Amino acid sequence: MNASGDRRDPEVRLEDFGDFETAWCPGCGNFGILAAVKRALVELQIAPHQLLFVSGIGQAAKSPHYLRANLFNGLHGRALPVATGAKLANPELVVLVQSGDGCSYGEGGNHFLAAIRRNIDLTLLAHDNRVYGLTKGQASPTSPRQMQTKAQPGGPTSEAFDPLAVAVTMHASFVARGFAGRQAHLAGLIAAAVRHRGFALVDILQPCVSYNRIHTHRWYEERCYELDGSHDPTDRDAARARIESNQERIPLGILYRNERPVLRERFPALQSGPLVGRSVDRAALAEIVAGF
Amino acid sequence: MNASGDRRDPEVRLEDFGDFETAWCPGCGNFGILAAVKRALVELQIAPHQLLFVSGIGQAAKSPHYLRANLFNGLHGRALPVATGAKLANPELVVLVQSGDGCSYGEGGNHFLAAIRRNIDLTLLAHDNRVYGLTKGQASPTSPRQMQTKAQPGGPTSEAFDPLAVAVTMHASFVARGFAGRQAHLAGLIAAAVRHRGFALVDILQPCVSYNRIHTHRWYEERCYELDGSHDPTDRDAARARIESNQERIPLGILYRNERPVLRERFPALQSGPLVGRSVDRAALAEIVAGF
Amino acid sequence: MSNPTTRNLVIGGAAGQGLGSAGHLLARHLVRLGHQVLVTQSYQSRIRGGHNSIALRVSQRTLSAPQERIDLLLALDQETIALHAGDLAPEGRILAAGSPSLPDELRSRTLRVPISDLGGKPLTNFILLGVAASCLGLEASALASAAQAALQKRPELAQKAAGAVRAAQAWANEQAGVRDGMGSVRLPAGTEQGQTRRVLMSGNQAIALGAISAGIRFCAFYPMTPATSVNQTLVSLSERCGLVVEQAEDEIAAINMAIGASFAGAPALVATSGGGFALMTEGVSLAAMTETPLVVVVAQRPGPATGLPTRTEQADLEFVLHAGHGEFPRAVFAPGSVEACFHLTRRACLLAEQSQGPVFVLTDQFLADAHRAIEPFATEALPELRPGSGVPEGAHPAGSFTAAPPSAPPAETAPGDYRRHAFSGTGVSPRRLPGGGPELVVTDSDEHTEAGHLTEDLTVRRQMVAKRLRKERGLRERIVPPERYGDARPELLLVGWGSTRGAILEATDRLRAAGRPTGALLFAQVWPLEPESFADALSAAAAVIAIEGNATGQLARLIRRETGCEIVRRLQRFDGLPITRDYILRALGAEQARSGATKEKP
Amino acid sequence: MSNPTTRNLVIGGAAGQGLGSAGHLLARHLVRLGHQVLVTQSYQSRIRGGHNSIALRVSQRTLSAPQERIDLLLALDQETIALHAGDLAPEGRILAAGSPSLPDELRSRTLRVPISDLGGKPLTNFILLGVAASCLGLEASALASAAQAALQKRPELAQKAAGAVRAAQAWANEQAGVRDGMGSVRLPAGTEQGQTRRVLMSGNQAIALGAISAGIRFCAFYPMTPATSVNQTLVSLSERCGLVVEQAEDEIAAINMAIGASFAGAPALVATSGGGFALMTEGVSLAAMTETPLVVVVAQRPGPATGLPTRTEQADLEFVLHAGHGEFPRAVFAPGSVEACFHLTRRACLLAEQSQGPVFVLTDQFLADAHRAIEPFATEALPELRPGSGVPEGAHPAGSFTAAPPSAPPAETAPGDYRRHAFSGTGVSPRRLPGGGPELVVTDSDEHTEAGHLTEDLTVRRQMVAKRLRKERGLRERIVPPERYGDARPELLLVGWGSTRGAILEATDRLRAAGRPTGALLFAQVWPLEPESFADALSAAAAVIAIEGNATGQLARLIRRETGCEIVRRLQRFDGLPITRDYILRALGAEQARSGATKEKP
Ligand SMILES: Cc1ncc(C[n+]2csc(CCOP(=O)(O)OP(=O)(O)O)c2C)c(N)n1
Ligand SMILES: Cc1ncc(C[n+]2csc(CCOP(=O)(O)OP(=O)(O)O)c2C)c(N)n1
Ligand code: SF4
Ligand code: SF4
Ligand SMILES: [Mg+2]
Ligand SMILES: [Mg+2]
Repeated sequence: MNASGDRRDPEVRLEDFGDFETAWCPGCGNFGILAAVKRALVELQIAPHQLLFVSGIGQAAKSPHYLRANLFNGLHGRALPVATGAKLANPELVVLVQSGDGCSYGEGGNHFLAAIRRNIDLTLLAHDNRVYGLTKGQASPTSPRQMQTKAQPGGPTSEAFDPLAVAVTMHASFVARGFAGRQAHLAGLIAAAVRHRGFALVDILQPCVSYNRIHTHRWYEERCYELDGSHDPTDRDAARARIESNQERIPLGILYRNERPVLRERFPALQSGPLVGRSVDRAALAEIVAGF
Repeated sequence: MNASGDRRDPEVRLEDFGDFETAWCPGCGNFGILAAVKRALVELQIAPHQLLFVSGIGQAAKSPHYLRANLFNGLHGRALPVATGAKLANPELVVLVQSGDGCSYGEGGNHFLAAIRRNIDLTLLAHDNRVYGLTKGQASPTSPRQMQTKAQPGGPTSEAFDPLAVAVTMHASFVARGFAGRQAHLAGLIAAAVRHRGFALVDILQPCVSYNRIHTHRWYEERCYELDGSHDPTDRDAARARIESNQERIPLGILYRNERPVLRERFPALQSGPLVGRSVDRAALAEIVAGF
Repeated sequence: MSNPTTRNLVIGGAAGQGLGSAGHLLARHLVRLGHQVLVTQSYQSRIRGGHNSIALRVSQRTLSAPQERIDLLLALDQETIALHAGDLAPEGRILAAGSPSLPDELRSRTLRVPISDLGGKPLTNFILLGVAASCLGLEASALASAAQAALQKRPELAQKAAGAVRAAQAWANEQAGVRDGMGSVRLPAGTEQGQTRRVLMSGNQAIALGAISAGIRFCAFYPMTPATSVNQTLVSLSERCGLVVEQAEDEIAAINMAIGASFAGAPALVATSGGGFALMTEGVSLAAMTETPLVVVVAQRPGPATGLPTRTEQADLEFVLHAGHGEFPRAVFAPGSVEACFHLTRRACLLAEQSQGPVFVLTDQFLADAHRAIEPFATEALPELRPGSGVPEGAHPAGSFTAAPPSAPPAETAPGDYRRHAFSGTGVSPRRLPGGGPELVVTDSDEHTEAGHLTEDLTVRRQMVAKRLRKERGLRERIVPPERYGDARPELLLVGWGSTRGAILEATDRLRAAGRPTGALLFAQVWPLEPESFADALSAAAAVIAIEGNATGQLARLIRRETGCEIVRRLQRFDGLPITRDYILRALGAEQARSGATKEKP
Repeated sequence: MSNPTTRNLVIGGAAGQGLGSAGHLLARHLVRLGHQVLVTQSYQSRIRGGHNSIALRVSQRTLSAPQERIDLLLALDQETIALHAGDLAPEGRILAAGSPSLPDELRSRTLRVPISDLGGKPLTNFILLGVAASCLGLEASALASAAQAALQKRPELAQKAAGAVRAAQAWANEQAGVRDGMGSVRLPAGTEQGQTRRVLMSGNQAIALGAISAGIRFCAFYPMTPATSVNQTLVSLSERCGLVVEQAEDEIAAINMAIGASFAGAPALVATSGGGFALMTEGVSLAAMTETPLVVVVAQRPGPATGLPTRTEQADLEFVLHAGHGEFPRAVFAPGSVEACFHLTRRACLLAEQSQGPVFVLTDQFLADAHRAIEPFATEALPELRPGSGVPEGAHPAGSFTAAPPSAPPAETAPGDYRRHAFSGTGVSPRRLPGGGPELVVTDSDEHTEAGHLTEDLTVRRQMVAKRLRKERGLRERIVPPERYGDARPELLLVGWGSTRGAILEATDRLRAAGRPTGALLFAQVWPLEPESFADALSAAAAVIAIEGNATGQLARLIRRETGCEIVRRLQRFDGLPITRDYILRALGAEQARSGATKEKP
């Protein structure tokens, strides 16, 4: 993250993020996530204009329209590259990506891998309802084998993708899981993710009342538990053990974390600050041209 | 695999696969891989017309032009989806995909994840020279941080991708590593991969004499060792431990293997054989139309 | 009522209130009773809430387009009245759930339905349906039985719904308002049906059925409105019809899978919309280079980018026509009716196989989603594809592809001699399937030799370009010429393509009925264009107007490119709604008023 | 010698033999000496082996195109002789490494160079260079010093190379063949240079420099021939010029990163070729919808699909012009020289910012890779971009974008009032940067309100379409009109676009010199087209011929679409090689011969 360092603004309050009508179904898990995001931003004291949200297309991707902040709502599956470009252009922006599981792990699968490898300093909030909501209920990459849908009457033809296991295997620098139904806990995770320097993944379990009959609010409530001090998030094997243990006990919290150089450190040009607002060094250019 | 079951053909010999002039640099690791592929096919006694090779674009992807077989040489990064479609259309074909690390894990990253999840019954031979050869030496997904290239003068901006670790984490059904410099061993691995029922990944360490000055033939020879009976490929943790151990000891062999349903079993239509050559059931169709 | 034999019924409410199921229930029931029905839905890109509506146009005549004026409005909520009352016909009526507040002038024309007395809020849709049945003069309880049958998979709901329909119909029959004032919406009896009962089908469903009937065996897709229901229909029929339909990780995978399947011998189709199609353009070029048959259905929606996902537009004609790098021939069909969706998709499948390359079916959200009563297709005698064994005798379209090529490819002397890309006079090479015999089938996205191996020989390059482009001749020999309608030497010629056909036909009828000699020229194939097949029609008309669902007049531009003839007058719509008869008539009226006005000034 | 002031030198051999470095060393040396030089390379899609060649055309006049006839052929291997001897000028000479077998007629014109005596096989390229220096009459040892300087990073090789050049030059000076027979290839002295020394630059390098000079700060790329060297040049200058250049995981990521960077305030560019561009088309549509400035460089190569990766073609004009779903304005530049690559890329950058959308630079492998001696660009006074603060005063191109819009956006009264997509008369809205102040910058790929939030309001939709399309007016006001050359009312008008400019200019000169009134009309901007800027030229010519590096005549089609005027005569090349002066002259000659022949028959 950035921008929270030199704060000159007056206190940031919940009201600063506004209150909007949504296009979601009543009871949708997205409401809890939206509320948690706002709480986290207040906790972090980041003002709307210091933030840049980037989202894709889907029900989840509409989220940032429902709070006040800068926003680039791009294409389905392509939020991460847009966010990466924006963060490199202006590292002072606090960048959050919000999108669904289809957007983040399906259409955007290649960018998910690349973002982890780049360790671009931003936060990905993946609203994981394990289904394609906006397009009316097809299997998503995280849909389990037993989930029957209209498009997959015999269940998905693929094994479910486990984003956390892959992220930990790839040494992602911050890997957490939240649940839309535990707002305060989720807000804390989001705040920690934003504070983290590097790529931070928060996979958020999100009930979809319209298309996911398996993973209901209740189903999650019965299975989720919050990680406590006994889990050491710097221990990769421990993180894997938690993630890969049986699905009847689902850990919430920061599963894994490490410190490694972030993407912008690889670019000499960024050592002197953001790219935004610079001007061309004409003398250098003339010299360069003459040297051809 | 398939087709090897009911063999009526006369014995398949090395000569059946022909001998062609290549467009590779002298000393390139691709020569060893090509030779190993032919040996494996002879071992398996699969005739040229029973095989379908699918490749992308790159130096590696030219490989199947240098033996006799059916071939679809497609786009950069898109060999796996083409192969998936072909295998579903005609599961009796023995399908092998041959492409570079850039093709398989870079441009094609999303398809790599999807192929593992689908458990499509084919073999991916990834010629891993840790560089983009055909486009003259940019970093590939598997280039290590210390590798300086013209396009990455300070080394790649991303951490290297470990295809084996990710594949094992995702429960890929067959995960192996070979080395272009150990032809007989590699041939054995390829044969085992083709025999395996399900998605089989063979990541092949391949020296590139023109653009990879680090991972030379010698560098590999000094570090590679062949797995022996002490490694149990059905033990996922053991596989991970081997893969993730330090880079000074590189295991060759079948690292991990499991048995799970292959993609075609998910499709009722394929229970009665290949899609190829069927005709339309007009009575059913008339009934369907009348039922709208 | 403007047209005494036609009724237009609109149900409006919030997403999630079950408008769609209620509307389709009634529509199917009416079709069974022998009526012609056209169903159009208007919805927002969200799952619940937001205003949705479904319109049923019912008649004894064949219907080709929706109508704006509403005869009977079923308002599930207040917003429906606010949004739709303006379209109410002079004698139109409203059935309102509960007691919405109403402007004075609507009070007398509205029947307030006491939802809580008749089954309660969750059944609102079925209650209004029952009342509507009564107003339309449908036989009591037949609709209730239909509801029960339709919901048989959810027996509890079925019971309740049927009860609600029955109770509501009984209640309505007692209302003075229905007995006295609703005569104007009463339906005449349905027309006799032929031997086969009519069925209710959407454009997308017809595309799927057309593809199956032609022999398509493989489909890979990534969901995208408004193409999804093509894929969904294929999924639902896959077991019965022996298809593989696979959801892909993205559109790039979808088209490459389809190409792989087709190469291996399973005729393949992909269906998507603008953004998804953009991701497929490299694959289109691949299909052309490897000479792999492929059908691509593009269901247009308003762009750029995500645009308006659930609305309609005709703005991707030029994109589809030029999609893919490099030069290669293609054909683009643009069906104008549900029937044409079936037949032209079939034709596309056969043509893809004959020309060994990509062929497009270009539709839009309006045509994709609209349901219409149609005569069931006679599927018995239709030819189908057999990859690797040529297109069957008598398969329409026939033409030079199947004729002996001017320079036949040399006979094979040995298996090793088979050349997938052998030169020929038609540009089409003999096709074998990998694994189908001893021949090796080799192809390459790089420029290749006749045998399919990569080459940098620049003479071969030149010959291969010419070979591929030669296929255009065969495509041109079997184009579907534009349909001509109305007067042959009209005062005004309406030119359109694709889904606007119905509206243009009806507008033509109206104008002619009003004494204005009018003609229509309707393109169901937008590429290749053969100027000889339509240039005379353009020049025979005193005035020509191009009607398109886009903002820049893409067909008009294309016609000028191919003929030199510029169609200056344009009627364009790009707000996301379909072009209707009334829209055309209004626009022409306004145009006339304007030109009248300018004439009056000096 | 056909043109006494020009020499054409070709070095041929296998990939990996160092032809490129030797050729460029000599070329730079000649430029330093005051010669005009044009360097073109021809290579296969492989790293070693396979035939490669590099041609140096040297003159005292400005050169605009390569020449086919060879004056001096440096043959590093036997194959070179087989492939190129046919192009040898009547008095041309061959310098052959070792003792290749030679046909009789070439023996007397070939000097066999004893490689093993002069430094050995690994130094073959430098040895032949030394001999060539002697033949060309260059001062002894200056080239050797240049070689040493060029290789300073590899001191051992530098030493050996310089030694080989020196030894070879000394040896050659002793050879009778050189002293007597080589006079015909001896170079005249270089022309005086101005205050600034000329430099040797390729089209791609000029594009990169043009972009930097205009203020581009961000580039993301996925490697693809022949665009790679644009990206590579940016990489090599990134530290010094303060750019971020990132290799992306694929082209989709590349364009989306660039859009993100541009949105956040770093002017951005992507460069790719056909297949990579196909993957970017959804992003092009996104840039248009979100009104994000973006420069897209498309370096064409022969397609479809992978095609011929290292060859040239002009077959993606229509694809680029219509790429992306939905309708939106764009501009497409097609530079015809190294200088134009610089200036038009600059213009594209400024125009992208002014129009807030995608602008294209369309080149091809020939122009991308060819190096030419040019006067260094005067970079002092050139305006640059400042995203969010408008394009600076006096920035060319100026025009209606910067003029006060007819209906200015309402003034902001409070930060919350800022609307990224505010309506305006020009279609362009005031731009702020996210994080640049209290205003919130919101945009959406869905149709959106003025404030950038997603909407399904169909009235707003209509207005937004109109707003975006209004930008085309501004684009049209600042087009680069086609260049006119030669006779104003010619017997024959040669029409071309992009990289064929040089060949067409030279062909025009030749035809005029032969007494045939000839003109040329050369498009450096292919969209938008303003018929007024060229229609008169077309009609003033007795005959018009369109010259294009493709098989279907894409510019000719576009001209017909925009003007109605059909250019029936076409001269098209699509074998992967660039169109040259001689190719044009030959084709015209053949055409004349043919038409002569037909005339003779009845
Ligand atoms: C290129 C492209 N392909 C497909 C779509 C259609 N589409 C929109 S949202 C969506 C899936 C949404 O699923 P997810 O990302 O999980 O979000 P959710 O709606 O479940 O929150 C799809 C396939 C699109 N907009 N663009
Ligand atoms: C869509 C697309 N992007 C880029 C390219 C250019 N390209 C060809 S091969 C290649 C990389 C090759 O690297 P790899 O796959 O590792 O194969 P190698 O040559 O190293 O064997 C690239 C980027 C292309 N052909 N198509
Ligand atoms: S469909 Fe599911 S994800 Fe979408 S708003 Fe409704 S409940 Fe939420
Ligand atoms: S560049 Fe590298 S990978 Fe390519 S042929 Fe040469 S050695 Fe092999
Ligand atoms: Mg989802
Ligand atoms: Mg590689």
